[in-house]
Amino acid sequence: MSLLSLHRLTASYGDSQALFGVDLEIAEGEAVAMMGRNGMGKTTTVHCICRMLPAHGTLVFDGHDLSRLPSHRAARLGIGLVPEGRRCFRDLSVTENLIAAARPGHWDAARVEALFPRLAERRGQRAASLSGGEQQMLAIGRALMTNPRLLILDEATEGLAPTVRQEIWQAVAALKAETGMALLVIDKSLKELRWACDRAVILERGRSVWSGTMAELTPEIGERHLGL
Amino acid sequence: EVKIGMITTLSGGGASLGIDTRDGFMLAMEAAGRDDVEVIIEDDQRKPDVAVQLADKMIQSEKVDILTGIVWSNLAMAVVPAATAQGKFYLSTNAAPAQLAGRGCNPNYFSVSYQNDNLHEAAGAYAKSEGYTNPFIMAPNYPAGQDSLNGFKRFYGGELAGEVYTKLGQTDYAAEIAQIRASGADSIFFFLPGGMGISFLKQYADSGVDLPVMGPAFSFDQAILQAVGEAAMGVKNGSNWSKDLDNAANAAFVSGFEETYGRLPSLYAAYGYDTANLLLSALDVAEPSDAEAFRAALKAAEFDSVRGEFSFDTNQHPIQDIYIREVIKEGEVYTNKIVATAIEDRSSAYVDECSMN
Amino acid sequence: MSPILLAEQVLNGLQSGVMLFLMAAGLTLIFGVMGLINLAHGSLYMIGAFAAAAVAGATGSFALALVAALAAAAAAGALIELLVIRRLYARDHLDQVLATFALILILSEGTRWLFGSFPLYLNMPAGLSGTVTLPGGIVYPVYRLALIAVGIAVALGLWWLNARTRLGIRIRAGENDREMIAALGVDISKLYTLVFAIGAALAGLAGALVGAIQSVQVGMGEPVLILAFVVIVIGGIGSIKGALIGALLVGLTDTLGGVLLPELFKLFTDPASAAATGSAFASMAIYVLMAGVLIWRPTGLFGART
Amino acid sequence: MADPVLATHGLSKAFGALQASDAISLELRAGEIHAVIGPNGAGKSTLIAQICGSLAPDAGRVEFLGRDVTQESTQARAARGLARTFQTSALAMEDTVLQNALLGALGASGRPWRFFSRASRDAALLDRAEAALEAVGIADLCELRTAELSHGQRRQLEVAVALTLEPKAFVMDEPMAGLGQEGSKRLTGFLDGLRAQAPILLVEHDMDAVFALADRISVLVYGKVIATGSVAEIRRDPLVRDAYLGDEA
Amino acid sequence: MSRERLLNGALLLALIVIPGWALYADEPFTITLATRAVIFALAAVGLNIALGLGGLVSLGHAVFFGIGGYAMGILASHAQSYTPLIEWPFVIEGTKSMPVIWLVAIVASSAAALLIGLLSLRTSGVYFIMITLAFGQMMYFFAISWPAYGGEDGLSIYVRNGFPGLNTLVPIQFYGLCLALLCLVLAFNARLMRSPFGLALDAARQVPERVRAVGLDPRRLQLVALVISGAITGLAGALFADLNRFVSPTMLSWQMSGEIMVFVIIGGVARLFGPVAGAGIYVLLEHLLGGVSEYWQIFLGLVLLMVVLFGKGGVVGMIAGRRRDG
Ligand SMILES: Nc1ncnc2c1ncn2[C@@H]1O[C@H](COP(=O)(O)OP(=O)(O)OP(=O)(O)O)[C@@H](O)[C@H]1O
Ligand SMILES: Nc1ncnc2c1ncn2[C@@H]1O[C@H](COP(=O)(O)OP(=O)(O)OP(=O)(O)O)[C@@H](O)[C@H]1O
Ligand SMILES: [Mg+2]
Ligand SMILES: [Mg+2]
Repeated sequence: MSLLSLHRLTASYGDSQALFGVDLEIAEGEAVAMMGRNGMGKTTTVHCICRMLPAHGTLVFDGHDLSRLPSHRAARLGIGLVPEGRRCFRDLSVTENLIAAARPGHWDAARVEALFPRLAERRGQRAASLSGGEQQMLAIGRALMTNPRLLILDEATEGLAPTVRQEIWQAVAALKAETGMALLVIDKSLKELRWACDRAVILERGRSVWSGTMAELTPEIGERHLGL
Repeated sequence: EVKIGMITTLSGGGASLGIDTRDGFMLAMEAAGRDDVEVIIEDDQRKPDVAVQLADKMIQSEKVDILTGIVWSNLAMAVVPAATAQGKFYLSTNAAPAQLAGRGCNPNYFSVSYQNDNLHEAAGAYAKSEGYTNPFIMAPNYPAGQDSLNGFKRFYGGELAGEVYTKLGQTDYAAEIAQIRASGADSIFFFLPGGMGISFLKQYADSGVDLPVMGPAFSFDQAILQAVGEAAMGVKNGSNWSKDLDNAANAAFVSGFEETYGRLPSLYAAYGYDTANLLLSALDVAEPSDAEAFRAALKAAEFDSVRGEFSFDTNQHPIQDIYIREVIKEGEVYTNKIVATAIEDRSSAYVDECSMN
Repeated sequence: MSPILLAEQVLNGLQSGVMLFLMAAGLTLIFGVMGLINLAHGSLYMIGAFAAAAVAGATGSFALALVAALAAAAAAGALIELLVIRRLYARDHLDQVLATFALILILSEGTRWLFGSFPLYLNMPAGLSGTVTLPGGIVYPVYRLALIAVGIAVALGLWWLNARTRLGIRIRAGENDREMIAALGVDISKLYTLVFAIGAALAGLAGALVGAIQSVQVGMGEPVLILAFVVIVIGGIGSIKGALIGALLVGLTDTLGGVLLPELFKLFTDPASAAATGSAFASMAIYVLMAGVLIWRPTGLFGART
Repeated sequence: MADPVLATHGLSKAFGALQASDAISLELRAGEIHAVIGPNGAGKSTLIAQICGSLAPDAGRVEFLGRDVTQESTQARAARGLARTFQTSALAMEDTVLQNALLGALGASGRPWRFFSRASRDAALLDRAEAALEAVGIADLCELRTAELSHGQRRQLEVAVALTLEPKAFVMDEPMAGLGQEGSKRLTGFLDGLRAQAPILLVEHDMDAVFALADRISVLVYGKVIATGSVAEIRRDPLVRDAYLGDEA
Repeated sequence: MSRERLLNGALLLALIVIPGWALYADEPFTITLATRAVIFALAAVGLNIALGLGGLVSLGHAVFFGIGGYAMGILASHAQSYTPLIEWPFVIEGTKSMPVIWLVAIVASSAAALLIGLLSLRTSGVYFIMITLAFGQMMYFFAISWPAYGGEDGLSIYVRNGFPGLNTLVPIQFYGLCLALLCLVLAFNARLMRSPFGLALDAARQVPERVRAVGLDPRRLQLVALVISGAITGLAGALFADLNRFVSPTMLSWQMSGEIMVFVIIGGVARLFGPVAGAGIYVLLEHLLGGVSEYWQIFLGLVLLMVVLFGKGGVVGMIAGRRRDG
């Protein structure tokens, strides 16, 4: 049974419709990449899953119908979000950012700091004054503090140095292997997605137009839907 | 048919004064039972511009003949000059600032209550007669406060232990009480209307300083005393009215007010009541449309004042006795009784400046 | 002026500062931490005082009166949050200003409708009345010393809540990004209701405690409101320490300004006009202080720099 | 050799104990793209802030067009022709895309004190704004409110606003961030042509773009420039590989 | 034609028709009420330039309103008593001529706005709200205790000032004068909103760092906006004092600042006719509810609350929908 399943999902910002029918299945422990050009609805889909934007259609997580739950209830079911643009709590220190999200489980501040030693160095610093990359690490750490079963990474490596990016992908892979956490990943680097994910869906103008395993994602498909 | 417009404060922090004014006024009106007199009552919210607007409305669209009811001097200053300039009569139930008694006096303006300085003057006269030689005097820093201290000094005339202006609306008087303690004063005179007086008296009572206290009646009036409680006991205050004044009109007023409204009347109620009766007495003689005759009828003051003897001076402010009252407790209720007459037949300090002599 | 009197006035200034902090404490929480401009804070203060006066009048017990003040203000706060404030977090400050301005009208006139227009009686408990003599010979009311103690306790409690508890951290996180903290599984709405009720209860407590030495009447909350805003802004929004220090500064400036400025002017003019001019400047003093602090430090003494 | 368009001499800035810039001296010459790379938190954005005037250095100088501008305000430097893009988009979200571009054109015109004429009818402003939007490929979005744009589209607008200034030098903080593969490719091509118009100081983590574009690369680590050189030299440098590039080299 | 334009037209028409009807039906007080609304609208249009366009939430606009009022009070009272305003270094006489008074009001309030702006614009957000409040309170307490011009009692002018060719004591003529000024200012405001200056100011409100990065100084833009705003509110103050033939420190109080702000918010922030709608509705409510009950302010509060909770963007926003620029 899949952990998350979306079927014919539609959503609008006020009068303008952004999603016209997105289908997506993620099984327990699976890593799925969501791809598409700029403005095709990837982030919108994520917002629907996290209940930050009302949606129509089927939206089921672990047997619970999400579409009636407020955002915090969806998160408590085990959906962790690393949002686009980081959105760290500016006026809180690094440690406080982590504490704010903490829920019981095997992730705690010490483990996050072990994963990102840079954060340990900046423990007391206000999030707003962190460098871009440091904020990104903090956003990932913060999502882990909720001990999610599904971790959503929306452009989580944006603005990270190549070395750090590699570290993060390794950490993500390790997480998956170790804890059986499922992943929904949005990222622009196809190379890294191939490495980290099992399957992919492609969105185009608010619709899911292709899905399959990473092996099935041929250059032709990439060219047609992603403009590669 | 005569229309009277009453503009007074019925909402917000100062509402209790306006409500008493209105209730006293209406008590007399209803007792008279005249159906040819209509009273229109509006709430000025204690804002001068609203008062002006209401006066305009009453004059322009209700076509009233007479205005009355304003509690506060600054509102009176906003309304009275313009209203009298348009030929309307104004009868003051309370506020009577110096300008309107002196250079700004007007044939169509009558103060039925007093001139603002009177009650302070009474306290000054009392301080002198008691032989105080070193009073500490205090008032908020605004025109009425400055008039108050000047009024006190006018009749006291001696040395002062200290003279302090507080901030308008101040609520904490620890600093002033410390100054009083250190000043070596033998008595205290203060004018702090409304909540300011309540705060001061509560804090003073708890400060360990124990000097005789004097003030104008405003801070020891019926409505306020209950909120001050024990802390006000024994305070001497200057007033031109008291509920124990011994005359028939007053007895009828006090019992009638208590019966109708279920509480004891205040100064403001008494002024309202007298104003209504003065008006009614004049209406018996002349119509407001005949301004000359009506003015003369008002000026004759042929009515039974709750204050006993009552007449108008040339500036159309009262000539009356002013007393000293002491705060006492009657059963569960705090109230006042007259203990002395401070000044007999007092007019006002500004009468000579008025050109209506 | 003798040194002992000066010392006493400094003490008075500090004391009035702590009292100001007590009045501002609830607002610090709501405004400083939740970022909500709540003009109706003064009304909650008034509700506390009226509830206390009513219960003290009925039962004669000051302790019960305090409980009533806390309960009534907290309940009013929770109700206001649920019905009105809740819809305003996402809006800008202006909508909050208008809505809470409307609440002032409703609450003030509602209170007047319930309790009438006359000031109420509320006095301190007999056990706390009277004075003690402090070292140095300063005679000081016991009740005011008790107020200082309560003020300091509230300051410590708030600081602890804000900086040391997860509740405090989450509230501040919500102030930065409500949507995000909810997406991390925190029921921020419930937290905000709770915080608002706590802030309201603190306002009610202050109303009852301060009401015992001031006048309990409709409209008593508005001057307090402005002073409380002054205090918080001088200290820097969101900083409990700042609010306390701001309160002390304001208390000292206000008290010493009122005492010293007339003395100063006595050097130049006669006592009567010196008293008037001095006090005129004194009434502007705290605003001059606030403007000065903000010009020097645009986000207050301890506010977050950007 | 001609004078550099933009140069820093010994720029230093500390945040408490942290030395975010440590005596940085860099040059941007006419016609070149000079990339600055380095690990996260190395001090790249801090360097840009000092170059553009939003942060005052503790020591050192910034020279622009041969003039010492260290003491000048941000807006004065911009008025001299220094254009920047922000790492986190700084756009007027309530306004339309076109209005954002018009703002840039207005800034470049240096005449904001006009109270009666209509901004959107000013042909000179309009031409500039539309040309810039066209250049980055979002001309068709010009009536949308900026808040309605996707993240990537905002990044494109960010570059367009800088273009409207027709500056003497560009300073760009991660312009590729948030762009998809296709978008990056397109922007890369565009920047390639832009260097003829004005040189670019480019901070970027997208190594494909950096390697494709840069004439020279400086590597910043812990606030210090540890290496400057051509693409090939930098790719070979073991220090840089270790500190930053990893397997990307 | 957009709904907002229709609404604006309807409002303008109401401002002409209602007093016209009142004149016909001989209801002079309705004209006075309308004059009050128009003057408040003018003050709020002034504030709206700072607040709506510039994002400068000033809780001190009563300063400008009051300065305008006192400009009229002081000049007219000196003219009334035939005493010169100052005698040294040169003699300045009072005046009862409206155009001169307006000019003085505008100059004085812009000067005050410049000074307050220079000091206050170092801060932003809530701190700006509070520092403007502080300046307001300073002026207020100064006026209360400054005896020369009446202190708290204020200054009474017995007869309204004059305007060449008009009898300002006739309510409809004075109304016409005020309305003409309001229309003039609205026309100016409409141009301003779309002008290059308006564009830059709007951006300075949203992203000052961007404005700096394109070479403009956001603080200077905001300062100019504040000065324009203060000048208009000052003009309204002079008219208001003339309407009441009276000026007092309440014109300088923070409640007055709050009221002007309330006009803007209920009408619709940054909407051209928002302040007009807001002031009109407020004056009307005050007038109608005042007779309902002694506790009428409860109802006023409820109405205001409904407007904020259910009408995003004020009354104009409710009727005309979201703002469209360009
Ligand atoms: N707040 C909003 N209001 C209105 N429209 C929006 C809003 N946010 C996004 N859109 C529109 O919805 C569409 C999908 O946007 P979304 O942010 O989901 O794209 P995306 O696939 O995440 O793109 P990117 O890679 O650029 O982040 C876009 O065309 C955008 O214009
Ligand atoms: N205001 C500040 N106070 C304290 N530390 C700061 C401040 N601003 C930046 N820093 C620190 O200075 C260092 C350099 O930051 P900077 O933003 O310049 O990094 P960067 O090179 O741009 O990194 P990235 O590539 O991640 O954006 C970081 O460690 C950051 O935490
Ligand atoms: Mg996206
Ligand atoms: Mg950076």
